[in-house]
Amino acid sequence: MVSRKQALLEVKGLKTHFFTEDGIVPAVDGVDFSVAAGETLGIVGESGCGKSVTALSVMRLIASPGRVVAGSILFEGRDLAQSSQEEMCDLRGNRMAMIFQEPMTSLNPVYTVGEQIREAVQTHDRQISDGAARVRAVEMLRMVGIPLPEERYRAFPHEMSGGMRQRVMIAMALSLAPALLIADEPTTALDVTIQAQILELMKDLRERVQTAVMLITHDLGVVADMADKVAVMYAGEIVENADVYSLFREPLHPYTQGLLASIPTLASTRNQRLNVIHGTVPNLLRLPPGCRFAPRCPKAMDICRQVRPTLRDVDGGRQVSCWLY
Amino acid sequence: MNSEQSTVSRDAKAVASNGKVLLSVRDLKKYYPIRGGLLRRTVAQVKAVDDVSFEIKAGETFGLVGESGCGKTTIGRTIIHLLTATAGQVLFDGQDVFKLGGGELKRLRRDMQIIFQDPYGSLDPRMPVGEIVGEGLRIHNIGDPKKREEMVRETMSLVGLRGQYARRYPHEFSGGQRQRIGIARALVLRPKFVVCDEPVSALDVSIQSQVLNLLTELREELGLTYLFIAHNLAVVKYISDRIGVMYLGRLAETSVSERLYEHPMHPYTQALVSAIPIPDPTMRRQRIVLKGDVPSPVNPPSGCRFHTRCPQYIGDVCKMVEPQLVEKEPGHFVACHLY
Amino acid sequence: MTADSRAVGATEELDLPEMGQWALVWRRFSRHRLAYLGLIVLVFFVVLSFGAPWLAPYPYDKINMNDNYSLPSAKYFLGTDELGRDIFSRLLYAGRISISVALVSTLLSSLVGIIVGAAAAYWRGVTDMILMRLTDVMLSMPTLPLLLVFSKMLREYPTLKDTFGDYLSVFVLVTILTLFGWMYPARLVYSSVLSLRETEFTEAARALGSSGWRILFSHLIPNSMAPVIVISTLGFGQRVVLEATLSFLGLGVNPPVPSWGNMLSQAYAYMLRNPWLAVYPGLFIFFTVLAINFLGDALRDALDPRLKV
Amino acid sequence: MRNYLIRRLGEMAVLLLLISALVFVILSFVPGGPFDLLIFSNPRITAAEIKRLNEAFGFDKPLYIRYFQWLVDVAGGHWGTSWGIAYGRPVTEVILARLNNTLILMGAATLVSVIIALPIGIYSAIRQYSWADYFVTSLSFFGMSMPTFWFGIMLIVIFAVGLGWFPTGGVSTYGLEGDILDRIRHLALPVTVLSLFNVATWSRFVRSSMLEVLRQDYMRTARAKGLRENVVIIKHGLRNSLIPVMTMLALEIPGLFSGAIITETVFSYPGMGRLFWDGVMAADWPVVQGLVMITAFLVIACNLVADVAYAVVDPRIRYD
Repeated sequence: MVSRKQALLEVKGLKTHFFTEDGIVPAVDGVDFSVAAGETLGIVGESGCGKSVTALSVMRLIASPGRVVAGSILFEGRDLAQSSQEEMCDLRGNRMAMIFQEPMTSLNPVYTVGEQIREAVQTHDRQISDGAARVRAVEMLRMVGIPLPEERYRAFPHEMSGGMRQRVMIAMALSLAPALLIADEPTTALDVTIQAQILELMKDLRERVQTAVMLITHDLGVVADMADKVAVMYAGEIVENADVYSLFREPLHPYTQGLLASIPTLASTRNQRLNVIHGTVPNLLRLPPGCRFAPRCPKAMDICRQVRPTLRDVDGGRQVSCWLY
Repeated sequence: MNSEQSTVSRDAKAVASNGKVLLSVRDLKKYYPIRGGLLRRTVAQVKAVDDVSFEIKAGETFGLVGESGCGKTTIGRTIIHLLTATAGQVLFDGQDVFKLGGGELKRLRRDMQIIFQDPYGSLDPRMPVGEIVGEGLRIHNIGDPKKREEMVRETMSLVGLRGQYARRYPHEFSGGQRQRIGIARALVLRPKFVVCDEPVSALDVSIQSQVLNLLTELREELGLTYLFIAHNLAVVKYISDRIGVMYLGRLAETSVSERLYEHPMHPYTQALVSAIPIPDPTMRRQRIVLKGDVPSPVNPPSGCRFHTRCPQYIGDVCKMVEPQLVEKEPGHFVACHLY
Repeated sequence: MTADSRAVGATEELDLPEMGQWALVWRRFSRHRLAYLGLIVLVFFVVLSFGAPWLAPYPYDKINMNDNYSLPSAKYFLGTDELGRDIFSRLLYAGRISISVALVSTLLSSLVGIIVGAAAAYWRGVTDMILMRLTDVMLSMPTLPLLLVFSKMLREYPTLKDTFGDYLSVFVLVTILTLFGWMYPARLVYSSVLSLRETEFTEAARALGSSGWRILFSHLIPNSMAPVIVISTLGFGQRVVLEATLSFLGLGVNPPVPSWGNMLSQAYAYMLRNPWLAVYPGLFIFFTVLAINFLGDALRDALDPRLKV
Repeated sequence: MRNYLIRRLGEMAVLLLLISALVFVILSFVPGGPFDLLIFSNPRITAAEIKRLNEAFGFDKPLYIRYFQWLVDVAGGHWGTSWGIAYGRPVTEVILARLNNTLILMGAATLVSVIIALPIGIYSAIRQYSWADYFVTSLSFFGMSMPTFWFGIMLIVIFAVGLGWFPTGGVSTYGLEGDILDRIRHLALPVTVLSLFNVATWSRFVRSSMLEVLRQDYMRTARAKGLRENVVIIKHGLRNSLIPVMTMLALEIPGLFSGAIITETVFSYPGMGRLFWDGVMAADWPVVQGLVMITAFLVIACNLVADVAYAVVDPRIRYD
């Protein structure tokens, strides 16, 4: 299933920093990963680890005071880090699309959902007539499973539930069959049964539209369910990169291990102590000198506190950033 | 009318050391009026909680799960009388909570406490942490200032916070630490019963497990009884002895927690259990995906409230008759016409 | 003891040095350089005005017809007016009145506003309806015309005339500025208390058995203060201008009591003869208000709860 | 919506009634009466004669009866007679003669203010923290802190007295009444004065409203669709940011009337504001009462229009 395909997106040494009054926040600090066509990459990590900033950096949607300061973002052969905003506009919504965490606030309240989808279509296909774009929008609404799409075309976002709005976002993102879909915590704000609906929908559409997905989430369950490959992020860096089966079978990085062990699952025994990761995530303004996880790591050695490890290849085509390997 | 007293299951007995019922909720209803029109009359009612009954035994943890808007939070707040119930009864230690006068209610508050979800909104940003934790002591005039300070420090260390941080303000603490402050505030009066209202939902995974462990330890150490409310089934299952599943203001199913996951009976519980993403890629399976959204609690569907989305709809009986919660296995109650 | 194990994740050192709420606000505030400057200018004007009896070279009402309309000189720092009174001295004394009128009426309106807003939000029901409808009505009235009419009425009232003498106009002005100024803080406190009532920390206090009054005074009102402070600061500036405006229109502070506004009113009459008479008081008002506005703007940022650190 | 309108119109009527009663009572407390001018011009008139006149016209009746009489008169279109500045003429006639001038002045000032404030507010929001933003921000602080009447005086001193470019006041030059250019020359300074404060406050408001919108998630969605930045700002940003601006403009209407009183007084401009001031100074209560009622009516009506317009622009608002 996970074969060595030509990379659709290849990110190398990406650094996105925020220049705040208190200092430079290295939200993303040297990140490497790649996504092949049709493949799903899951990026997991806790809040503030830089996973959303990574996604926005790929879309080049980082706003001041943030800036991509280093690295390359190769997408379909061109480096997005060097592209002009004009070129980015042609790609966004067309070859690469994005959906967001908050379906309640991500749609413009003053336009109908149909108009918003039609706008996406017409932005990139200027030849298309109003009528044809409208038909396309209705078709997309039907495809994402919205009942009575012709009627719902004229609905305003506030007239829809969270799950329905997230469907609209997906319809909008997929309306031009992008090669890459970036989904930033697409189900976090939704209820469990609605989350199940959206995840099933995404799986189904992924096959039908043949799109690669970059799925950003904090939920390891969602990753296990959806992803082919996984990148685990911690404090602005990727600590482990692996295919989903190896990662869950045998996590290498102590952070990944800790994370997996600390989730209560339906299989875990009641009231048995959960594994915990000591301490809290470091402040990005005052990062420890060596490995960023060293202060919380049960296996930390002297070198970990002094020298920052880099992501290196280990057996089985996996990568890990840890002195243990 | 379902009488749970008669059917204390073996499992529940095992956990509830003396088997004494601490809290008994009977036919609880909480409706919110919707006003409208020229004269602001009540035109409709949100039936947030509609006829819910259950019992919690001393030392036991009862979990309530359900999706947003199912009324689980409203139940928690109505039980400790933060909200006034529309109808029904709550007996705590034999006292009818809703019939208590001001002074008696205030005394009762020393026994019943609540822990909130939002580690940011639940602490007064303009109060030092020590004062937040010690507020209960001041309200109930316990001890002199010196004694109170001592008790505050003791409680702070109980939840794993350094006493010397008492003069700091909430904004200086991380989410997990703030949640500990909230727990300390609830425990400073040494209550018997604590409503945990989504206490870990806003926390990151690694912090969530710290807080869950803490809650478990405190329960053992202080002999607490919890009503644990959450939307994450895995978390609820982890901490609870018995679980109630709510849908649109009503209990769909209650059972001993292991049994509920091994053998969910209500189609909604089945869907809910199957919808939880499992952190194991080899376990990818066919989910039961429910149709549509949760209907509005303003005009809940007739008959069984779940019939509009039920994958096992069996006909008019579901649409017409409201199923009652009945014991189908020892300690396992379900409200469904299938059984 | 299990305390060690449960301490996991909680006892690590806090990142920042200990800092109270006000220290934090001050830190954010002091980042605004203009506000800093504004604060200095304001303090300067206040000290100058309230030190008038010691700092002013002449009494404000000392007439010297021989020296009228003199230009700035060593003898008269900013020159003299049509009656030969020293402009600089008059400006200091006038500032004392202008600033006091604005300050006192601002404090009074804020106090009334806090009481009305908190009472309406706390009791809800009929109290809420009556108080907030009244606030709405007051807000939708055209202010200046009513101020003028009220001022006219009060200053003709014989008993008040006897009580306040020359200072009747000052009293009237403070009264009407309070009467028409409490609605803004009232609305703020009202909406703020209403939303604070729903917060989890208020519920926690109720769950602990706290009485309504206790919650009102220990949680609700203290947490509503930030926006009130901002709006009162800006309102203070507006009242300095309003005092001047009403005095200019002849229905504010009246001579012989000097105020920046009535100095301008008199200067207007002699504008063609000596325009400088109108320049100085205007500049004093302008810089005072500018300083206050910068201050208010910085406070708005510094007290904004959405901002951290 | 219909229910809402009915309720609002009902409230409006009650509010106007309240204001009228309030003003009537206040004015009745102020010494001065309809025949003061008569006494002044004819010293030989006796107190007994005044008393007889008062009785004849019903001025000696209790307050509430006079108020009801006034209400009945108003309902019949008769707003009383001026007893001060325009002795003996009907109030409606006196006010109507001035209404036009004020509406022209206020209309021109509002138009100028909106045309200037909107673009600079939007621009400084988009270029937040640029030098242009700092410049606009500083300017608006100056404008906000400037006492209007003093600014007017300074303009007269410099541009009318000093340079002689504009007239010192009035509405037109004698003999050139129909001349449009002359009219504009007379309007220039008062409009500048009225606009300065408005531009200062409104542009700040537009700026912060736009900044709020720029932070919204849907703006990011629009960018993620591949829309060009100017389309994002104009199509998705502007419409949302103008919703609060509209409300603000409606709430500013009372401020405009206040501004008119000051500006018209400084520039001796024969409008309602100047009339109001003259009326108060001359204790001409029928005229003052009439003016307050007209102002209150316009203010309340504008609020209502704004609320309705709000529902039209923002699909989320539904009145029922």
